[in-house]
Amino acid sequence: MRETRLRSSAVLPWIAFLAVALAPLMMSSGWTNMAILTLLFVHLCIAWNLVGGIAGQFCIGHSLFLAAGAYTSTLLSIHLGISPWIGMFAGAALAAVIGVFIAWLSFRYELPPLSFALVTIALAMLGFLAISSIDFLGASRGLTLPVRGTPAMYQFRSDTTYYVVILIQVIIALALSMWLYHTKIGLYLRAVRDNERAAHAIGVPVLKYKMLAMAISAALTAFGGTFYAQYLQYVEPHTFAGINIVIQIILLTVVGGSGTVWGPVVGPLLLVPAGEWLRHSLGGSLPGVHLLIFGVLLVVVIRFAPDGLIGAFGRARQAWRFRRGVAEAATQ
Amino acid sequence: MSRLSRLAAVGALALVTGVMSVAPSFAKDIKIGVLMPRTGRYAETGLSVVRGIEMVVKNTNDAGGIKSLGGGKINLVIADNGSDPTKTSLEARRLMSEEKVSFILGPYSTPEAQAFMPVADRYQVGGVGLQTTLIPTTPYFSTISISAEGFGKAYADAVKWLISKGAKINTVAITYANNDYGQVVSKTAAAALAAQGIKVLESIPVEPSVKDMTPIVLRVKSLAPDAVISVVYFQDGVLLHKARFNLGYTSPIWLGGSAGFSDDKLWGTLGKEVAEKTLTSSFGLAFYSADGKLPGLKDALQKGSAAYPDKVIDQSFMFGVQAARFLVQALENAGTDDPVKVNAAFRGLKFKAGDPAIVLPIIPGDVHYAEDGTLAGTSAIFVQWKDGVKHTVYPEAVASAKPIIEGVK
Amino acid sequence: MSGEVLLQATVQGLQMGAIYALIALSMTLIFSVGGLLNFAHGDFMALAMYGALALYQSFSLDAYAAAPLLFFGFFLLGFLMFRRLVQPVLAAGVLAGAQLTLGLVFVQENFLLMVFGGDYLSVPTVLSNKNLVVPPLIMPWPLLVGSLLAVVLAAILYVVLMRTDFGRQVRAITQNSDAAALMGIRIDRIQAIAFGIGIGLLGLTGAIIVAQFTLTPAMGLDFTLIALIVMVIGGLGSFAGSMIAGAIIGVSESLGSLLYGGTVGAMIPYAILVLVLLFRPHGLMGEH
Amino acid sequence: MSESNASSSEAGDGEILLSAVDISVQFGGLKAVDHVSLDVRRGEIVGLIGPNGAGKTTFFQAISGFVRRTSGEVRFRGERIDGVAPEEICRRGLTRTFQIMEVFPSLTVRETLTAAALVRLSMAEARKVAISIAELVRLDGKLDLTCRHLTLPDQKALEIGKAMATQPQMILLDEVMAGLRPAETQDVVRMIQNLRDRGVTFLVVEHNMDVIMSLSDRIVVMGTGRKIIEGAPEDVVRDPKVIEIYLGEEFELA
Repeated sequence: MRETRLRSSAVLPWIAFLAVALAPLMMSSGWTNMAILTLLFVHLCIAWNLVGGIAGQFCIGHSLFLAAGAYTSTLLSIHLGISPWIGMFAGAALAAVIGVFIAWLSFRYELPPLSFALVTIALAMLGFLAISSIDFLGASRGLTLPVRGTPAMYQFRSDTTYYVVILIQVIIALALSMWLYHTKIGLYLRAVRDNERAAHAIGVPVLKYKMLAMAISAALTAFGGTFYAQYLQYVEPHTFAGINIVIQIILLTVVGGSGTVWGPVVGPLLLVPAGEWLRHSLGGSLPGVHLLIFGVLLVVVIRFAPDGLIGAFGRARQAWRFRRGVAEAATQ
Repeated sequence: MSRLSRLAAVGALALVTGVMSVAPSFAKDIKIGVLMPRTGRYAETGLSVVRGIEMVVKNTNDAGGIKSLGGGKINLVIADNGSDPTKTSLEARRLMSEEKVSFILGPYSTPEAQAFMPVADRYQVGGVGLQTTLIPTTPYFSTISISAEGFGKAYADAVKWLISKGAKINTVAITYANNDYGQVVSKTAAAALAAQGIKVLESIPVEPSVKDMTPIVLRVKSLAPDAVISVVYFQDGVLLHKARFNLGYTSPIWLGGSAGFSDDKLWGTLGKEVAEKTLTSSFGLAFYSADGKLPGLKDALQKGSAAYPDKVIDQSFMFGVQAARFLVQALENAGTDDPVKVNAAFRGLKFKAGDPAIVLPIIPGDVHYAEDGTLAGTSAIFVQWKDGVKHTVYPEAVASAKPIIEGVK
Repeated sequence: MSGEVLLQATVQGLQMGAIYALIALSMTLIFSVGGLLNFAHGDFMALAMYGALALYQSFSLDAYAAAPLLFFGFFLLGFLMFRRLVQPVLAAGVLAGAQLTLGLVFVQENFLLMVFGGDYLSVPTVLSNKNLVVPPLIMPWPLLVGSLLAVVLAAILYVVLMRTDFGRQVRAITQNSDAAALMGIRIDRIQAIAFGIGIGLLGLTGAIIVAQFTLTPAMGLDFTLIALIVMVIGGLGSFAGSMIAGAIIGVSESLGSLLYGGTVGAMIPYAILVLVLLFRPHGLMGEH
Repeated sequence: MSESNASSSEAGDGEILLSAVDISVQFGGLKAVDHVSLDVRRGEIVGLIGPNGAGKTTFFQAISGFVRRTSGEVRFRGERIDGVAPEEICRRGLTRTFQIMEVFPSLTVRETLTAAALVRLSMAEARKVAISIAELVRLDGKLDLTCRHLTLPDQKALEIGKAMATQPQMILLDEVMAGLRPAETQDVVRMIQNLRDRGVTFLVVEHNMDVIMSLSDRIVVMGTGRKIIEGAPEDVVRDPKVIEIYLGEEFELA
């Protein structure tokens, strides 16, 4: 009984997710683009959630990893003609190294709470300023990828193919995050998030696991960066190294429910299309009004469901079960 | 108060247009995308551009539409790119694949154009960049503005001209906004100046988000150059002039641009006191000046202030007008709404000097599109301010006033 | 590089530093009573600056005269906002609080964009474009007055926190809120007042420095980052530390720009922050 | 009660498991722990008592690696463990509980116990151990409840269970009885005795004299950072020095 319920509760979200995710394949191509953007954010949110949610370390430096993925694959492709399919692994490796280094720098000593956020924000700003001034990286103007038009070089004629690529990436990331969540790594990371002292006491090597979380999260983010760069066919510091995108990733995850498996999926899945819809319907009328509404929406969700939509949903379901339980008890 | 009522009006308008866009369109109408920033950094500029475009389209439609298409009307599909390259790419895809537009007016800035070009290339729908200072890498993208390289050269040319007017310039210092535009302009200018035998003492990068320009001006001052070139935007330009004023450092010949020296609102923002001390003796690089002698410009100014009596008719507005007038002519020439043909017609545009379609003073003579999609026959202009009004002083062919040069009578 | 130029840049940097320090102090106040890391800090100040602009446009009220008004207005705003918005979210943890303020950044920036547009705007005041010349130094009055007032306000805040009952209660909460509650301090009330004062100070700061800056809706984040940097470098909760850190950042930014160009100047504060966090994680004057 | 005392007197003859020699901890000018030495033999339950501020918890922290000691040496199973990270100490078989509840609020009971067991075991084994430990600490009915929803006694039980799940040879208990009602306290006491019978050694800091007297084989009394006396429970209670230091805080001896 319990086993079957567990299984259905693990499978149902997947079915729902795939239904939503696959729908654009049957729609016009305009939808495909929005779906690609949405899935890209799902991917990035899942990646950030590993460190920011599950491990509870408020990292604002993910723009560095995004940039590592985007720039490494792009530069390798432009200068050495290496396919981004290979370049993305180089980008991920670089990102992982940067991530581990940042984690090691920040977590060697017990710093005051939220210091990690500050270290990462400062490193992100330094990275942005550096990338914006280095000629080899295209400086502020960025780099445009040469049109090669072959799938072997990560370029496709149809947007649907890009869509399939990011969908596969998301499924891999989601499966990875689900698997991690319940294995030793996930359990240890959640223990660290909940209570670092107690985690020490039960033998969790806290520093090592924080570094591990950063490595995985950074590498995943870099894969997203590679996809994004190849999809747009150009890289540029504001998009790929600015902290704006990190703030977006954080807010989308938080609204969905950070620290949960499905939160970083639900947040962008609902809000990215909603944001785009707002922009389409209001963006042309008064500057900023759609973002204002969007911002108010975010604040309202954070205010009334600090644990995100997933948390609110869980509470609602518990309340419903409780009420049903009471009703059943009454009838007996 | 007026903001609120405007909000309500705009909201209502948005609703109405939203409903209208569902209605079936008539066969001969041409769908044209407008891809401009309406939010974000360049929002104000983008809105002004769109006003210019809307005015031309309305005039054209009122006057019987596109004649070669049997009087087909132009339908604008206006999209917001949030001043963001990524959104530009996504919106461009939407306009091309979903809205099936025949051509896109926009995007606005260089990074946006860079995101736009691969999309245009893939869907084979043309676009025209307004303030894009790059050289297009696809046949489906053209520009109206001068390239950053062109601006860099323009500064060097202006220095040469100043020397010919009797200015003593042996050394130059450059400050530039540390972004795509500033980097390219300063590099080209430095190279061109060096080729002219003028010593470039230093090129100083400045973050466009700088909060105080005093240290930069101090650095320039310590270099003691004969002339200074400052590639600045509006905000850093304002800070630059304030710092110059505060430090009393107004002696060298100062060239700069663009918005930070020639934006229509600059005088008012600086205030008379500062502006008189700094702007009157400076040479501001500009794309546009209302004192241009072109007949098309006078016409557009008149119609613009009639259509938008409570708005400033500025450079951005005129860029919108220019892009739209080019497009109208291209559609007439193409006689079809097929995107590939419309784009070819756009690239094939040719105008004689004085054609009423020409409104921008940077296009003084005959003009056509070069192979690379840049407008051949453009040249930057330099303005000087006097009592809050800009006067074109260079090139002399379009000048409306004599230059005032420090140290030259 | 002549000594004169270096001196000028140093003085300029010190003046900017005093302003940074004041912004960081209000951030410290907010952080220390509730543990809220306020990413919308600079945006509140931007809001105040636009408020000064609106008051000038509507009533020709000079920004310096509007300063007290903005202080009270923003105090109320902060007080109510704490009660209705911040406190319930903080109950879910400091992380949720920080995330809330990220959302507020969105709201405020776009509110300003909607109402005032994206143009750069400036607010004329009685002091605009006037300089105090003390050869060889030239000091713009708006910056000079802004920085002096910043020092005075910081001193007043210090006295209030050290010498008044309110201040003692705030410090008690900062050190140990459970113990403070046992001592009968009404924590939520004191927190709301302190939060109100923090935001109110931003209203005041915005008004007294508005003449020095050009306004744009997205200007807030830069000030937030500078305030964070100064707060952390100075050591959380240390007033003297914030003043010193403000001076360090202001001067290093100014000298960095002067000696190595604007990009290096912009990078210096972040580099200092990273170094301090790594080698003196509790700041220059932080207690631990 | 007397029954447990009888069994404990036999238990004290094993090897020395934990040996703290001359431990001092200094915070600024304050000497929180002042040259305290203590040996615990395998299978013993040693009680550590003393009035508030006596330095019990700091001593505790120093042994378990959470506070850096100023001087002295700690050996566990003959190996030095001072300066070793707490997670490594735990790996070697010495773990601790916390005075203020330190649960993982968002983890379930099952997850908490599994996480603790993982220090030595594979995931599959840890899951099994978690269930058996839950039975041991009587949380088997609440395996899938998140810890933040547990009652105080359940949290205390989990605190012990968590320590137990790491399969330690010795547990340092820091005031696990605080805030419990008498009946609940008895439950916890039985739990500890039960564990000792399985070979676990305990060092217990406790305020509740009733509990400590009945539980401990040996009692160490600390006052103002120093060790005052050490001995059998009944001897310690009668010692005038102990009565003296406790009188300061109007403590009633039961």
